[in-house]
Amino acid sequence: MDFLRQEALAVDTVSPDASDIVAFHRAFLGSIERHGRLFELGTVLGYKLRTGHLLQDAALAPSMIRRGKLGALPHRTDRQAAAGIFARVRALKEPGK
Amino acid sequence: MGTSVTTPTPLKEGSTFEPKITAFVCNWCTYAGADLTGTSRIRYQPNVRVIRFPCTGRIDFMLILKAFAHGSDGVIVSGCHPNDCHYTTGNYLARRRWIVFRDVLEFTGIDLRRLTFAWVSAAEGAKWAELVDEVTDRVRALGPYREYQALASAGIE
Amino acid sequence: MRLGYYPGCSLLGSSRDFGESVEAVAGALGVELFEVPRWNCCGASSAHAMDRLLALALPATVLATAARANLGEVLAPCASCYHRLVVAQHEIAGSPELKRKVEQVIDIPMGPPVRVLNILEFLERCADRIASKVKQPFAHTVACYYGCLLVRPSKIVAFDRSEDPVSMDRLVVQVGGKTVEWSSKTECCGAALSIPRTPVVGRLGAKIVGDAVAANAEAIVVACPMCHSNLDMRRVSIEEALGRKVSIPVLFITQVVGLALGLPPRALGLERHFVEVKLPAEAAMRASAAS
Amino acid sequence: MSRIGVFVCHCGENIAGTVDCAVVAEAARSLRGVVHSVDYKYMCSDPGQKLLKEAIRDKNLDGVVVAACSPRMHEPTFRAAAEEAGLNAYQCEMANLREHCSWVHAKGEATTAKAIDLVRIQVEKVKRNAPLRPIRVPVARTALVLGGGIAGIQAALDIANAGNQVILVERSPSIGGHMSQLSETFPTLDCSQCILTPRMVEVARHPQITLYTYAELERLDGFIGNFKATIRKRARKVDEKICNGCGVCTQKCPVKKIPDEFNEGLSMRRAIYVPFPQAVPNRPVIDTANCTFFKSGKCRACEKLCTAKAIRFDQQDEVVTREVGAVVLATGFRTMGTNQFPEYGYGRYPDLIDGLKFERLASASGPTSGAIKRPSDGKIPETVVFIACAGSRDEQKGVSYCSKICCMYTAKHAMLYRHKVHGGKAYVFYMDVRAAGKNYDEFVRRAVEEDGVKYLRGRVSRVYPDKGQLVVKGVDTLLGGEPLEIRADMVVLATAVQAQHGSEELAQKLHVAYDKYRFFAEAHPKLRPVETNTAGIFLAGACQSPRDIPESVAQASGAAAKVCGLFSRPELAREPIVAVVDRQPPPVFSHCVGCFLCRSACPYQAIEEEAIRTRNGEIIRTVAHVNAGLCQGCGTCVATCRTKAIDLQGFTNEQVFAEVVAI
Repeated sequence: MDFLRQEALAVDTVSPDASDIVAFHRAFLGSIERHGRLFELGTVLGYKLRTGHLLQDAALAPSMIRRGKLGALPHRTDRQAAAGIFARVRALKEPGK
Repeated sequence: MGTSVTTPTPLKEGSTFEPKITAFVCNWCTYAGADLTGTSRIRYQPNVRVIRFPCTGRIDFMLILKAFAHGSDGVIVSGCHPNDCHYTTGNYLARRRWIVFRDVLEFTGIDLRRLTFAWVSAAEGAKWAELVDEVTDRVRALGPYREYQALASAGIE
Repeated sequence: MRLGYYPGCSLLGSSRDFGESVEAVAGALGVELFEVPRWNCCGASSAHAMDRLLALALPATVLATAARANLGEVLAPCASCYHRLVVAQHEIAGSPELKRKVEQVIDIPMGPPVRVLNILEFLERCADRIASKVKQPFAHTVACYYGCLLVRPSKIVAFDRSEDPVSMDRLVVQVGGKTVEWSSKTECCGAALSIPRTPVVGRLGAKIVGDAVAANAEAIVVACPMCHSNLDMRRVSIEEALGRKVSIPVLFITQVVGLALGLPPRALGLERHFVEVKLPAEAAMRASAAS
Repeated sequence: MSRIGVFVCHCGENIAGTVDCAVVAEAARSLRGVVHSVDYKYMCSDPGQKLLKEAIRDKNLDGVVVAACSPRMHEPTFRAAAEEAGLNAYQCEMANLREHCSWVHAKGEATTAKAIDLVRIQVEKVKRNAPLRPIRVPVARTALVLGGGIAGIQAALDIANAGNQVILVERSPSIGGHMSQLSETFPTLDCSQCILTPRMVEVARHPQITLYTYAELERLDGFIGNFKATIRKRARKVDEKICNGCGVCTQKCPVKKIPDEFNEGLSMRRAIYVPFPQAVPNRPVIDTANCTFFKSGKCRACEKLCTAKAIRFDQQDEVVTREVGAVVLATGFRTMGTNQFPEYGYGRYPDLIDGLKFERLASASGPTSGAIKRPSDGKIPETVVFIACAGSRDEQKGVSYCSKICCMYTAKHAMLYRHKVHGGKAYVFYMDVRAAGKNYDEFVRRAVEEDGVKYLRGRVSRVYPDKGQLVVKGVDTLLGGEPLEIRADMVVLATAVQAQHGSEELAQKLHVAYDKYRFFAEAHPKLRPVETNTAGIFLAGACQSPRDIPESVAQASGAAAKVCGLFSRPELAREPIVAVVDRQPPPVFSHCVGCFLCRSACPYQAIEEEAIRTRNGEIIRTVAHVNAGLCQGCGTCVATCRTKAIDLQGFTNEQVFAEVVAI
């Protein structure tokens, strides 16, 4: 399953039906690459911008904030380390670039 | 017994060392298991020479020393699994003898890494191949067993 | 007892309640938790779905950092983190070639293997301490919900019975509770599809919540932040799928243990839940059990 | 000086493909004592054997080495050929160039070098071989058949009808086995009991069959033709000879709530019971674990009511020993329990049953008189899901092999259900349909095409109860791979066929090899399928691997033919591979010092004391003596002997040391 999913991405044959799922994963990984840890608010915003589902879960955010479950700022950790991993994985995959 | 023909461990100048392994096996389990390895065409290294006995209980430990003295770099003793002996208890006696003999061998300075005791049943063709390969690789890494051969030819045997 | 600790991103964010209850319970049990220094995200399902190497490298960094910090054992309360760490360790241990590649990517040596504990293993290990410290037995009947990631794949995680796990049930019983027999113990909650496929998560959650209610459970007990948010935060979608309101609360196992240890609900993050945690009084339960 | 001949076989390309046979023959020629050495394409062929015989005569050979396949394959062939040419059979040895060399190594110098070594080892051995004569032993013309299912019944009848005596031992109170539990049989749908019971009665009536039911083999000593079987007849607590089988006791016993084994727990039986109405022998047995009298010392209702006065509360187990010449193992199989499947509820759901329970439900003699009613509430199920391969072909959770009978009986079950419940829906989840056999595939097609059974190719991930039904979650991999859920009233698992309980212990008692799933191992998978590695012990039926009825019957007849062949000879030649204690002329007499360590090593009590006396009868020394009738030739005594006074013929110290030195 994983292999098929990853191959589909590699040869760019992902079903358009799954585009928002891929968009979510991209937003998620983008957040880790930038911050080292998941920045939930940022991920959701990224996802909305990628898919255009701007109003999805709009009602949820305030109640999450009220319960202290949605931080406004990313956590601080070693950002370079994560970014380095992403860069090296990319380099291994596309040795020419 | 000195009249027999023996080939020394082949170790020509510049060639890599190939160990000589002697395997003492019982007729009912391991010999049949090794036959199955053949029937199943499972490849293993050609360094092993098999000597067939009715039962591991028959295997006199003097034979093992004799094998080392006459150029074997490693020895395998293998028979039926506990409880599966064709002769009910032969392998138990072999095991008991082995436990005692092992200490004696260690005391006399025999390198125990060169001696392997294993259970291989008639249905374990693949296991036989694994065993031979494992022992061959190990003994190859240890190099020729010159120490004991030298002692033996000096008449200590 | 001294233990490495990898909280993971969720426990600092959307599942703060889990993080708070883990730390509160550990404190009450006298267990010192040492955070893995400068830990990063494990990559979760997203890395797993997109890129194999990345999905191994991210948790491998955590393992390597823990090994370097001399943490022989690390508690990963989040089921997803636990799963990613254990799988990464298993795969890397099985292939020297993969190990070399991962080390090249993460730029630090893997170091000696680190034993990763999930929250249930951790609590099982503290069973004696818990038993001696129970102040208010948790006298409620609950449905233990394990989800997908804690017990599968059984060969790799080698923890509990993959199809019918019992470790959480044992813990609940130990602190004075009762558990129901039900059929959704290891069904999937939808996990990472919470955002891109909310209705799917609603349908899956509806089955789980519906089953728990049908089995007469007073609460659902979970050990995974994703399971919790999908059953708690997504309750609106679940109710849409079910076509009716359901008020059954969803508790973390650490909250259950914490309550039994007499910790205040606030310290366990209970007020952060979307579905209000209202459990019937003990007396009521006894009466119903007797009838 | 020895005159040895060496014969190197090419075995077509089997040996010659990787070993340079000409080089081997050439190298052998230069060995001391070898006077003749040739290579030939097929040594086992007629011309090959002729080559061997002529050389023995022409060159006056006193020993031969045939370098060919395993001695386990062709040693008898070449020994016989040598004998025909006037050489003692035991002056022929084989070097195993095929199984131990050409088949397992790559072509090359090292392989040929190994082949030469193997030949040299055997040359050194055969130089020291002594001529031996086979030991002649009488054959006890009685066969012991273990297991009274269809395979054991068939074997017993065939052997007895050929004029031999048979002892049939069955562990349960009646013969009949699994076949007696079946409703109807594939592919003909004839009633199982209707075809089985005449055979059962024939066994009971046969003058040459002694039937021991409720009995087990305790031990087996001896060897082919001369086994001694010790059988424990468990106490029925009923005198079989006096009891007339009226059955009053089984109706009046006050203990009523014991799950009935024959009906797979679908009904209850009493503490004194006959397993089923057609049981053979039709005599009750008291289940002492549940009987009130045995638990509390009170009751004795059966004793009071028995008109024949046949109840014997004080009856004890009886142990009998019998001389038998051959053994047929027909101990059958069991099926994996539904409690082995966590994903299907660990056997907790009463309406999730295994195939045998379904057989009892469908059987006219069963607890529902053949009506398909589900166990929980007796309701007639409107939807039944059958799950094939439950545990079979699943190394992860069950066994790796195919259980072979399930495809057919699942089709039969679905068909019977559709015949009995007209509006009912039957679904079968399967991996593959394996219906190889005469009229088998046609049978499955009939289930699909005529009886409307829905076959879904896919696995079931979970079964769980919901509102009085069972929800089956599976997938149909042929129609788009969509997950699907079926709400069923009953689910039937075709659970894996496994080796009978106690198979391992029995195999160890008999020294029969068994595989990792505890099925008994045949001597050769293709050419000796009914023999075991132990001479005189044969296999029939599902104790060897999963089998259906026709195959079990065929194999039983095959085993019976082997036994009859063995019994057709008045005596049997035994290998003279036995130990002997050395004897010397006076004043040495023997190197044996009489320590008798060998006696403690011997598994067969074959070591006896022998007194060496002067002419006037005074004992000079007591030394060991080997009883050749008891000795099996393991040689453990030889390795134990401190003075090397005891030696094993065929594997003497001189021979084996020469072999080692030759390496």
